[in-house]
Amino acid sequence: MSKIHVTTTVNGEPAEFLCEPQESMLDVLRDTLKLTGSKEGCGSGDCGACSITLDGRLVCSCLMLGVEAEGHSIGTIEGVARGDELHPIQRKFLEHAALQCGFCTPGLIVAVKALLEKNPNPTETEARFWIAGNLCRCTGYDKILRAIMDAAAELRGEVAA
Amino acid sequence: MPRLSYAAPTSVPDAIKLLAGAAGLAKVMSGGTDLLVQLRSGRTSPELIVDTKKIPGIVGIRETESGFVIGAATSGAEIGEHAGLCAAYPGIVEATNLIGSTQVQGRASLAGNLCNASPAADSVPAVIASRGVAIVVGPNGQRSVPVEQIVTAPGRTSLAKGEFILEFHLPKPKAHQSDAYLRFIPRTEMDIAVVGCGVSVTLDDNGVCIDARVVLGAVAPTQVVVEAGAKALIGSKLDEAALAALDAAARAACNPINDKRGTIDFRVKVAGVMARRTAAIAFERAGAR
Amino acid sequence: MPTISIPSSLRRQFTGGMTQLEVEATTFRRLILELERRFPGLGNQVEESMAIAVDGEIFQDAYSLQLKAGSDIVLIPKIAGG
Amino acid sequence: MNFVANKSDLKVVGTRPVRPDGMDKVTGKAQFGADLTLAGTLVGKIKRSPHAHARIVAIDTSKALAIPGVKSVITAADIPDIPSEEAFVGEGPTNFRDQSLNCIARDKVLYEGHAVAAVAATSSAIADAALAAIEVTYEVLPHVIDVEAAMAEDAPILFEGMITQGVDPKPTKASNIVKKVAFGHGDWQAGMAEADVVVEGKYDTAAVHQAYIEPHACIASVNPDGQTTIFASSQGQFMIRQYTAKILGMDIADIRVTPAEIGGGFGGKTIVYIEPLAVAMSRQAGRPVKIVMTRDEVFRASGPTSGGTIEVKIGAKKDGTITGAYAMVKLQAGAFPGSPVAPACMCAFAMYDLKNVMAEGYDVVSNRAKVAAYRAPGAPISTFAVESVMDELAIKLGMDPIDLRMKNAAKQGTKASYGPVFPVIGFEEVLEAAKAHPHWTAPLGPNQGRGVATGFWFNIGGESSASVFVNEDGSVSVVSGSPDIGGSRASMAMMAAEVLGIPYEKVRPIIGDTAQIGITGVTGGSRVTFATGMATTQAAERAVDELKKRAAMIWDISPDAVDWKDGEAVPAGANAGGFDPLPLAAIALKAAKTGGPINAEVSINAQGAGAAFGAHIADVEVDPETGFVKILRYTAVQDVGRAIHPSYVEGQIQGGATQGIGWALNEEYIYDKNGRMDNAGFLDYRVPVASDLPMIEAVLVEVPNPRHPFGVRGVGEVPIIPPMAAIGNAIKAATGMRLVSLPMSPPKVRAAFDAAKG
Repeated sequence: MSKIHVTTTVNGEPAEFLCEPQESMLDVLRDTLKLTGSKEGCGSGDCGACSITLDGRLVCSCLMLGVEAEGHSIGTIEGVARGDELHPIQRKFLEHAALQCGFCTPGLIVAVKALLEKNPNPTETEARFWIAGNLCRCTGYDKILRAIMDAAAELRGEVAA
Repeated sequence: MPRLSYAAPTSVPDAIKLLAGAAGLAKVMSGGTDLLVQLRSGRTSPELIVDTKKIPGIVGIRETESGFVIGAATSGAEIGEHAGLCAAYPGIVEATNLIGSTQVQGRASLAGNLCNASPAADSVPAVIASRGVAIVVGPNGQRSVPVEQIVTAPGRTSLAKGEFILEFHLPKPKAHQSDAYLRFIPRTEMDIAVVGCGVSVTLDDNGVCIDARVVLGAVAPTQVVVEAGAKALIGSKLDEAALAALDAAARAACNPINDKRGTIDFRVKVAGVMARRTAAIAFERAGAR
Repeated sequence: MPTISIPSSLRRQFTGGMTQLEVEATTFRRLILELERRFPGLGNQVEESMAIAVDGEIFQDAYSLQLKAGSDIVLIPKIAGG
Repeated sequence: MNFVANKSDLKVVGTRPVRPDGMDKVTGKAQFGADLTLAGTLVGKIKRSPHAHARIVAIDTSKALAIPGVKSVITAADIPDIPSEEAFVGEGPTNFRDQSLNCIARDKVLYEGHAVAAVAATSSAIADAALAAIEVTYEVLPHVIDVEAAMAEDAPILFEGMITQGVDPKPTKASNIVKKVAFGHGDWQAGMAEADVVVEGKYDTAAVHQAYIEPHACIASVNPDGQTTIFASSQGQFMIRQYTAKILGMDIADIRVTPAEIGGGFGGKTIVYIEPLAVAMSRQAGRPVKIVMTRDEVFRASGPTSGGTIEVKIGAKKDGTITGAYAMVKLQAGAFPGSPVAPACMCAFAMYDLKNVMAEGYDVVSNRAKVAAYRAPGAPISTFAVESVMDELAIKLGMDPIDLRMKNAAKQGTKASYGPVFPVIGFEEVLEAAKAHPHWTAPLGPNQGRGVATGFWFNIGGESSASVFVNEDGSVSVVSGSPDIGGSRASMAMMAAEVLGIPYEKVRPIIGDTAQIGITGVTGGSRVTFATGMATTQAAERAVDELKKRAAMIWDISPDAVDWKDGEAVPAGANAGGFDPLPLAAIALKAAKTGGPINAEVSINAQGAGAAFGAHIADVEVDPETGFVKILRYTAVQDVGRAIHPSYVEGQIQGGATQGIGWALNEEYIYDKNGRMDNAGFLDYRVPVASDLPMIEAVLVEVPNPRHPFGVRGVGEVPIIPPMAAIGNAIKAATGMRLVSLPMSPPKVRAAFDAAKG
């Protein structure tokens, strides 16, 4: 059987690819589209390192087939910054030292962006539960939470950028 | 090794035709969060995947005269965002929103959670407690099946070849009716229920329980409707005696296994605890309505 | 002359039970050579798998380390890490 | 450079700039082990044993080789059968033969997941088909998993020739006990006789995995002339080069290893698993081979650290003075010798000033994955038991647990329980800071309790290399050999900027590959900021010396008449001449005229690492009905020497403490009756998730290490040591129950409640 042709949108730009039916969206992103910012930590939806958005909704790209992207819109870490300007979440992660090895960071930033678009004023507890599916083994999450809360405040316009 | 095919039919008849016509194993995919893990681990090797999400109406929630219709492939996240459903069936919503991470919520569906046929599925006890009905479609037409009749054993359902669930129906809640779901896990998130419990109660104007359903998950090969638990609640205002009777009934209903997620002894004891705590929340909600 | 403490595991094997000895050595390298001369095998053992603590400070693989008269030397296993 | 005694003299060190590699990591551009693909890359996969212990009777690879697209299939027969050779690689003791056999089994498989063959194919699906087509005939042998069972007389033996070392008389019969170790001084039994109170207990801990989020990954490419390049995620590019050369019988110079960004290691990436296999297959296939482990493989076949049993006995006078202490530590090594039993014994009592102390231990093999280093290897295991017993002792004596520890605290001049006397250490300062912290006296509610525990780690130096290149425009490149696992590039740039007297932003640090920089030990043992920092500091000093010489040449005066101040050459005094300061950039611009490029490379074997101590305070709430333990508040106090970049120092402490919390509450290897791991995934191997935790407050105590120019001690290891006992002690305070078995998971806590009720 031949590969399936998929037409979709990735980070706002039209994209086309061919994939096998069993290939995950993560495989397609990494191997076919060469967008290696999404990481594979488990392949079973348990670590969140492959987090992307599908029509704006946060999902694990390892739990989605590549063929399911047909007609939908995909957002990855590579689309979070605007040109050479970091998204405030990315900037706050850097300022707060909210990463050590940085492997979970792309997935976390995609997840946090989805959180703050849905809930601009989360409590710390809400933020913790939102990112419970993004495992970080380095930081103990402390500085990640500080970065999230600070980024949320900035995005609400509460503090000077 | 058979090659895998993928199809995304846009109508119920097309989907049925594909499923019924498949020579080998055909799998229905809604959210896919369980299916993809099984594919990858080699636990299932279907020849065909039928993605149902392009069938009109299978994604989304409708409020009708008689209650709610939840499309089978509606994601947990969408369920959590539906104000009407959240108000009417907070237990079902909280159960659905316990399935996996935020990311998994973005995909996982009621039908998938049910048809994966795990004894530990979080949404299932809650839906059974509120007397949810699955609308099953297949080569022989459409039938309404109480949700507790879908799962027959771990990994097995009563659906025939070619059948799949199109939607779930929930009755309009009565006055002073509400529900709750609690589960026990060793962490706060990202776990499979060691014990899950769904409770639905209806109270009279004095706060006395006139109808109840208590359902346990993860303590037996399938979800367990604890009839004696409901009896313990009916006629009570959830006093100490009712709670003790409920606890005992829940324990007695357990038939669990020892596994990596919990021992028999632990599961039985915690089932009693969860039943009491869930009932308390359901009573409080029902009383407030 | 520096004084060297021999750990229990090495006493049985090499020094016939001697716990502490004085060693004529001005560097770590000479200490190894001297131990090997007096207790064949011990110098090699120290060289391959031991670190030394000199007056409390730990040194690993440090031939040129200067030893002082009166230095208190303790043999310990090389330290690894995570 | 002399030790900088005053913090106020530092301009860059101690600030919190953005890390130089951060931009790549928040945008997804950073290249980790699995992110590089070369033209023609083949997919490499590994066939693993389904049995915990079996003889390999035969392996038939012919069917796999016949599949179109399969380019290489290897077994142990394709790599040299190297002899046993003990060595120290990176920072750890090792045996090259064991490492080879762990990469691919030769006559026997010793654990479920043990590699038996590997394939390289043109696609993942073809590689899977090839794995399935390899036929391995096993003769299944009885297996043994637990440490005390493995020590039993009638246990199945893993190695027929293994005679226990370190016991007198030497045994005549083979066993699974590799060796016995003992550390201590005085007469511990006499110490017990002097005691007014004696407390003892037997504890056990489960094997736990480092659980870095990035699975092991590498890509290797071998040319027909044998020249080999490897791109891999690890804690040491030189470590990979050395092991690969040794295991495959290659010349080291033929191998060039480029360090990928590393997605966590915690000790688990200090040995090789896949690189020699990828190289062997690339050699056969003539194409690059990439191997990426699955999470399942990571759990079954890499890591973990030992579980074990620990018996502890401590005697004390009524006033709290400890008169004697004893520990017996039995640790699982996994399938090959090498549990961290020695450091477990050495660290057990190192926090205390003891006259009579003995810690003995056994290294024991069993049919589990070979253990690898994990943060402060061994110390968390023994310390869990010792600090639990210390808590019991405080209760029995009616003493405040911090006061009891203060009464016996090791200080400068104390003879450590593992032998030497301590130089300048900060344990008393740590205890004082813990006691003074508002957390220690904050009110608690029902079912809540507070515990405290301490920990010690040596820290190490070792081989490190760094180069400083002064560029034509006055910017500076710093190359070092230490893979950056938690922000060390920032620290290197900060130390170089401090010495050079230029802004941090003018210094760009990179990690060199094995052909670009001198040999550097692995990133581990909390050594990078100390040892590689020392090399970087010295290289920057040499660059300053050279810059001064060049300025002297420009001014035509003696180099001795030039000083270096705030990034500029200045005349040393009035007699030197009335020259305007020459900034670094101006000197760099004239480098060609004054003698050529201005570079300095320093390679050292750093000595003088400073020991570190920590004290953690944990508040928990215990649900008596479910046994669920919630961490309410957590404070980790640690002597860090001096923090170069305080944010990343705090990060090490917060991360280490969190790993300890996971170890305490839920993480464990679970085996079925066939010796197969039953929870090889993140769903059932339960690391802490964000919602499980409160903020982790890191309190930095700074008692500088005088042997490092900026006072660095090393911080990464200590924070994983105290949490298990701190939480156990908090559970005791909340419930009155002493949990003696890790993890203190809900079923165990609930069972303890039931047992207490009778």
